[in-house]
Amino acid sequence: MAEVYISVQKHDFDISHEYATLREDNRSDGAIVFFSGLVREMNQGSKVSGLSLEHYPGMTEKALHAIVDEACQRWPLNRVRLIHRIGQLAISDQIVFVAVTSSHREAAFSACHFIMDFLKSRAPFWKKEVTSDGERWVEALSKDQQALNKWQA
Amino acid sequence: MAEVYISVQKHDFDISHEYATLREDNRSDGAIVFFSGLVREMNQGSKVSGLSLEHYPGMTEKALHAIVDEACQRWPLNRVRLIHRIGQLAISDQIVFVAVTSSHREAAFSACHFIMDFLKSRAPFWKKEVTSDGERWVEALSKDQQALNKWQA
Amino acid sequence: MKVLFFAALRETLQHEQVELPVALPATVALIRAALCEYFPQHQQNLNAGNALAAVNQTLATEDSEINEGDEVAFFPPVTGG
Amino acid sequence: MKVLFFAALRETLQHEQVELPVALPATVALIRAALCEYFPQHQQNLNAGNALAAVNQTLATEDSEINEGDEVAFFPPVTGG
Repeated sequence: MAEVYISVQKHDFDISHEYATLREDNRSDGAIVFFSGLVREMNQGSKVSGLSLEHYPGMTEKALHAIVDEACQRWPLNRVRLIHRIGQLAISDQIVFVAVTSSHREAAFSACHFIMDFLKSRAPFWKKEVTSDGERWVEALSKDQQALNKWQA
Repeated sequence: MAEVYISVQKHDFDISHEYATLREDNRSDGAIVFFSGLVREMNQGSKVSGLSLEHYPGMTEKALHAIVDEACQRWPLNRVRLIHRIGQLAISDQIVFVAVTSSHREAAFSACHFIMDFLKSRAPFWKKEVTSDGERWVEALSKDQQALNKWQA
Repeated sequence: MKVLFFAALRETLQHEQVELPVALPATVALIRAALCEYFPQHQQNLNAGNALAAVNQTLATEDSEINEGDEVAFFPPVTGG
Repeated sequence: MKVLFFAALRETLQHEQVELPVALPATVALIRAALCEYFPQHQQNLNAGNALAAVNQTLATEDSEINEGDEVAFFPPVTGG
């Protein structure tokens, strides 16, 4: 079974610590793939000055564990680390981090991508942006829903 | 045009420095995907105690630039960093690092995966492993050649 | 029974939760219909395209069953990551 | 003309490079045939499945042309990454 770490947190995270944890005492993994999501200044046509992230406590952790478990069943993963922030964030801030290790790169690439695609459409987080026109809830995109199609068995 | 950094080097690299460089003064990228390749203890059925990496100086850099240029033409990337080590390496050592940034995650995942797949089959590096049975050159795998098929237009 | 709301839907309905008079067992579709009756001016925000439902903190479909003690929530399509 | 060798092929042939008497322009296929004549005991290691060719530091195909001054190299399938 893969070693899995999942955290939903207000505070920032340090990817060098995460990376060190993935490598520590690890003689069997040849591949680490990681995704990091950052707050962009331009989104859906407006200049953003910051955002706040709301979630559904309890369900969030449950949904993330279900997504990671599914990835672990599909690919031979050894370690998975997933961190998602909530609360107030500024431009360029880190929002989300997903890292997986595996013996081989194909599994690591596919699993990391799979986890992010499902997180985007299945984990109960909502972004509210502060723009020059005031606050607005970010619209869900149909392309995020379509991104799931590539993972159908 | 993407900012591209490519290095073929004997010395180790620090992914937290690489990550900081990808994020520095970057207000437009929402996605960073990175791949890190490590020396595994078990490979092709034998226990490995270390390896040496030979390359074709001049051609290596040219091949890596061509692969990254192709990725930049296929996807809207903003920053690409690629480091490949040569010389003597021990178990768990970092061999290769590929990181790309883009506004959106699909481009970043695809481009990072593409670069690694082509590097595996097109960049002139050769690994020689030290095993309990002595030294041996690593065999090229047909699956690495087949991995290129998914990128055909 | 109690229904929770999150994010834009909570703000639109101006309720974090509501107590609905629904006979159990019910389905998500039945609860959705009851919500549309309770908030007649917000039926569009409550239809299946605009509001997802979760039962016991798991995404549910329209025919998912709801029993006594289940936690039920409605919220807009998610936008994390 | 000069041909360079790398990795396992260099060790098998016990040469880092060799000077071949080939009329130019030639093709990769012609040079490969000349190498097989020069190293008759290593023809298997030199065939197209076991040795890639590069012309001017770019992977070449069997009909790639080689002219005066071009850098030509043969080596095994690559195993980096």
